[in-house]
Amino acid sequence: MRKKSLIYSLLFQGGILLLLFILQFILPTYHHSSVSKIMVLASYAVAYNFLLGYTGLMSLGHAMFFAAGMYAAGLGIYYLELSALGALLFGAAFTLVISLLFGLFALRTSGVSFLIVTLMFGQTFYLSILYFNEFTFGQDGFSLAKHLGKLVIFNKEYLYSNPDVRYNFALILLTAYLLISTLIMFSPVGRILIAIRENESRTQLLGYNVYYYKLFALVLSGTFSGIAGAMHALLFTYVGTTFAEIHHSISPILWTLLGGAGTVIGPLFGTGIMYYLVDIISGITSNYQLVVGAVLILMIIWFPMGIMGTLRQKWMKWLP
Amino acid sequence: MVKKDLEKVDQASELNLSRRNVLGAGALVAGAGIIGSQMIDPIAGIAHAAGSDAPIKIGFQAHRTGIGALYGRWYERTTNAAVKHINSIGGIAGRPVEIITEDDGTDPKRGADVVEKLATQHKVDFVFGTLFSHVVMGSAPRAGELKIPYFVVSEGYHVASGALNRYVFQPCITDVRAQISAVSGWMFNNLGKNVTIIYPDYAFGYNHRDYASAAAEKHGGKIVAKIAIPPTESSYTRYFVKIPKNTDVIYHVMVGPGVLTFVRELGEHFGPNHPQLFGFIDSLEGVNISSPGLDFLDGSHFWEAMPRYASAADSAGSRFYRNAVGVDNSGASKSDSKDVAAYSHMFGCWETLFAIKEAVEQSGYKSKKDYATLIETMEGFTGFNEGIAHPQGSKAFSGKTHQCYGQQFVSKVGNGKLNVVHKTSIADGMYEPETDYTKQSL
Amino acid sequence: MDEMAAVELLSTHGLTRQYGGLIAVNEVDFKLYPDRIHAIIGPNGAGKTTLVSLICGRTAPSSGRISFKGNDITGLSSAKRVQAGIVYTFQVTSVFSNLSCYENVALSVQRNLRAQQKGTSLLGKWSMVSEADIEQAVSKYLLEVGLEGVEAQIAGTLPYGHQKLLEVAMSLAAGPKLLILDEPTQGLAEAEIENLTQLIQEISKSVNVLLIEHNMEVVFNLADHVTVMDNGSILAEGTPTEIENNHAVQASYLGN
Amino acid sequence: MSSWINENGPLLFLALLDGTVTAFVLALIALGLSLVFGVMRIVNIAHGEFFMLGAVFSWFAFDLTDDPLWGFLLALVLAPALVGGIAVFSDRFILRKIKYHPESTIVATIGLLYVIQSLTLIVFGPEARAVEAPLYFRIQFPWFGYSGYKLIVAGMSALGLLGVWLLMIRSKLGLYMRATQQDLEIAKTYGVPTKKIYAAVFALGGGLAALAGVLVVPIRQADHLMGLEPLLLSFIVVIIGGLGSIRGTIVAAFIIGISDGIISVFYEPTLAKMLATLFVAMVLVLKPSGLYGEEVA
Repeated sequence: MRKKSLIYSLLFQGGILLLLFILQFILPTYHHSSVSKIMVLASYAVAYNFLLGYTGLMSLGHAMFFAAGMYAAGLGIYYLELSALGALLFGAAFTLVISLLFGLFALRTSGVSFLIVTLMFGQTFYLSILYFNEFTFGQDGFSLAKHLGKLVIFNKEYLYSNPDVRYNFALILLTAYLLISTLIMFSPVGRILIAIRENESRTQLLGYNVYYYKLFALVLSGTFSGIAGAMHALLFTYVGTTFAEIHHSISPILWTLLGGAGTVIGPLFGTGIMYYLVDIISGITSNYQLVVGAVLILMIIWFPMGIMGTLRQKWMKWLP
Repeated sequence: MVKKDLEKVDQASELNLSRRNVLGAGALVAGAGIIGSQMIDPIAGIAHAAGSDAPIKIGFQAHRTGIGALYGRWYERTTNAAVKHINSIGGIAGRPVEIITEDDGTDPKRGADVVEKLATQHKVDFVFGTLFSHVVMGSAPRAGELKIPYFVVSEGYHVASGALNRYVFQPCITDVRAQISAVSGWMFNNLGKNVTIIYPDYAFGYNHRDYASAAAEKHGGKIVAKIAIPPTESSYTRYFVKIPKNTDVIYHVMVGPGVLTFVRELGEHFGPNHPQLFGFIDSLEGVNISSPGLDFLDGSHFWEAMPRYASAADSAGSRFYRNAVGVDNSGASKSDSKDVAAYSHMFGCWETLFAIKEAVEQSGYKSKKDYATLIETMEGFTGFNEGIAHPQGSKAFSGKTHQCYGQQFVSKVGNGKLNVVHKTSIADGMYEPETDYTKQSL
Repeated sequence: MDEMAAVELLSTHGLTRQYGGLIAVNEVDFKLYPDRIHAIIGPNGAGKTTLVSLICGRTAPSSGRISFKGNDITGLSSAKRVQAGIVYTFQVTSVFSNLSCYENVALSVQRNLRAQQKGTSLLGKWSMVSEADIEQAVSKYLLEVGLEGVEAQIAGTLPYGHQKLLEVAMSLAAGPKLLILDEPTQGLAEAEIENLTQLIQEISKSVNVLLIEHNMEVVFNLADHVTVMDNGSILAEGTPTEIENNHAVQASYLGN
Repeated sequence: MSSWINENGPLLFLALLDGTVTAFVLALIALGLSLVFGVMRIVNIAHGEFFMLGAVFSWFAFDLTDDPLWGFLLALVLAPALVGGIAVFSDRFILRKIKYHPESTIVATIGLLYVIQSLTLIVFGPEARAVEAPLYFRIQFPWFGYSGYKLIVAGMSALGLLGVWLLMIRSKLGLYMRATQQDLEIAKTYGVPTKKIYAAVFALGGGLAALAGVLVVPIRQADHLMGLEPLLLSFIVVIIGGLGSIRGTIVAAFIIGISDGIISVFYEPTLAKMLATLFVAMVLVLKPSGLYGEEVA
């Protein structure tokens, strides 16, 4: 039964990823680059969903992880002259440490307290970037364009900001994230995480040490968010505090819920729809925030399960 | 012959300037072109019309929302006024100008997207108009990658510092480093030697801290205290106790909504016998000098890039500009006296559009493939002359730093007005270029 | 005493739990011997449920010690105690009502299977259990409690009686040494009680059962040994017959 | 030592004075948040926007009457009422619909925050607008001067707090609120109209924030982004005080208000804010119940 749904969902995701792959040859320039950005942000949302959707922990401080990865990679390139890959790994390692430390403390709380603790840690991180501005370039942030090396494929040089490089790197990241979360969800661990979401104390009384599984989920989610951030720094060559602000912690909540929390592919849809919604609205009215807010409210009232969540309930029972 | 038709266009476009009519005007010009060059082959004629006489599209990256919204609104008004005038005098190189505006929410990440959108979706010829420095920092790399000329109106030092790339220009608003160097000399020599500087705790503030200190050495002054205030702060009283007793002048550059509070609390703190005050008008852009609680500013001095209050000294160009952007003699909107302009910054939009016009016309720019020549042409500029195109005054321009240097004003607050007491020379602000963009490849 | 301790499966020593002023369990020395069904009875608020909560680690004792198979487990987390073999089934069923019955049992199965694997598998702690084994075990336990074929059903949609059985299946799947059944028959119909009683009989052949029960009929049918609690302490102990004839018990509890 | 006093005495005195004023206002705002959490068990992210609305309304009142005193009095009555109305509305049509589920509520109130903020931007505009103080005088101390109105603000906030306290212990509403806070189910069975109580509490919470906004606006000015900072601060206060505990909230407001005053006088303000936030996070981690409150987890 599980095997069947695993195959179905891999096929389903494979189809969507294939579609994304093909799209790059037909999309006009602007949408080509928008979709690359969406895929990076969606990876962030997938990572976030891992915590919110599958473990049932809502964090208001995830921008901290995204920014941690982004700054580690960016500053690594700027000061230590790391290679792109090196920066990526450095970003990953740094966020791993951060999220581990963070988890050890934050997971002592749960529910609303957890939410506020994450918010506070996030703010602290944001403020510390401002405070150490001599080192981090403060609010202005900095551009990597001049410091980032070139990517060599078949001894041909490309910029990381080259549209095709960007698109396909983003696609690879997204694919990896979707694959990993799907596999985890179908593994015994995934089963336990879902159990924690459904009923924590009962899971404990089945003999599972819930704390460690929550820590695992948080560290994975945090580190993946960090890698997404590092990737963002590489492909879009700008590092700034805007990615550490609370708004950037709220965005993935919005994307995940809209797409469907607890569905592997949902966050991708959520991110895409929100991105284009904002893009189109801001062309029409100067108040896209109004729309974002309205969407949030209406969604939580009428659509608490999000798009894929509803689909799963109705038709695609096998959806992870 | 052509010229005559162009005049017709002027009248046509002066009457009404909705986008459609601009295009109409464009077609008219096209027609003019065909007649003028006695084209016989109609196909070629059409091709010709579509080619060189289609409107020049300029993408405007506006802060309609977010912390920049106040400035953004006036930048937008100024831009529209400038375009209206440019089109009324025959557009750029005979082509009408079309502005395409996108809101960036004063957010760097959105900023990069907006540049992308303008360049690749709206297919604009140039992008211009960004103010807030972190948005510039976020957007400029994208412009460089897309290889589209990007004209900012930000007064930040990041252009001249070499932090950006060859596609980024700041042709018509003096950068903050030059502003400070120019006016702080006057401050040290006329208001006092011992200066306490109060600045916001981020990049913009650090420029003031650093270059004011540098100027202090040059003019035998002394910075007796540097007080940084976090941008989120909403009450300032507790910082004032840190101001040393021996302070002659308080140099303040607070920005954002807290400014009025700042000034009022400064007044409450010191009362009648306070040190001299020297501020940057950034604090009070869009704020009425006679707002409740500001009476304390009476007799204090401000830097202005362009005098907010009209005076007899104003040049013809300056008067024309003031009228064109719909600002009355006290610096407020003609239609709403409560709506005060960001007068020391918005001129940058007006002048930048004219700088683009000059660059396009001199380089013979036709389409995106001419970017290189356009950029080299602008890098060849050495300055702009005072006039309708440059109402703020004449400017020197450095092709190396992509940055212009203009005159600055020091104004004194008196009977609820700002009155100019000193006008710096362009040379006062100049400094050795620290970068050379012309060495970068295109 | 000492040679007693050797054969005790579970014993508590001066076990006490206070809630503010109220003493729910007071200095209880409770002993449970293997290979028999042990029942705890007593009026509401006698401290039965608190006592078992203390035993399975859901609540921490104010004082006193608990030992299981001769080892002190007072400090162990509830999870660790489950791993040690003390498994508790809830009074009010608390299955994962949004998950399928399969998932419910599988959750319990997989831990147990992995625990067994740990020794053998090279990966040790990180070894994975094959889904095939899990599926096999799940259907085994569902069959055992008489719920075959409900795998795909969402647990919450089962009738109450079946949820109780599912609960039992989950507990069995956890590989208990001592199975604590808290009011298993509560809210069940006569027929269901019958059925459940037999099930418990079956289970008790391989697993030690500690039963908390109101329904005297059930208790006297099943239990080999009965402990009567009142106001947080043990009032009497003995075989069902002894208890029936115990005056103190009659006075305080059995009434009439 | 005495030299230290001579040097830093004035600083300390000012820090205390300023901190006290901040504390009173903060207590008023945070109390709203605390009541809402205590009774309804939800966190209202849009709380800061209620504060902002109070300030904005009082600018309109000032603009309408064109007289500081009348404008102030008008705002004092109208702003809390209007904001209360908005609160009731959002309780009825948003919060009740999502059954006050904690996480959902947070998302919904984030949405509310965005909506209120951008509507304000449309109607009120982006600039910060000053409002004249109803009565204004300056107190001269040996070392420096201080705004008399700030002291009035402190006083009026104190009255507000007293009012809420009386409401809680004297009025029937207060009784109902406490009952609901104790145990919703029991309250229901004793015939407490909990739906009405919820609406009332949400309105009261918003009203208090708005009141604070009205009082503060002559000190600082009204702008559509002014909501975030008080929100974070009152979070801090409510947490330190213990979620849901009124006494704790007020005590914490003073601890935070005054310590913030002192820290940012003697240390770098950004650093101070940074450490303060971290400190709060750790308090919640190590003592989830805060000073007085009960566990939230």
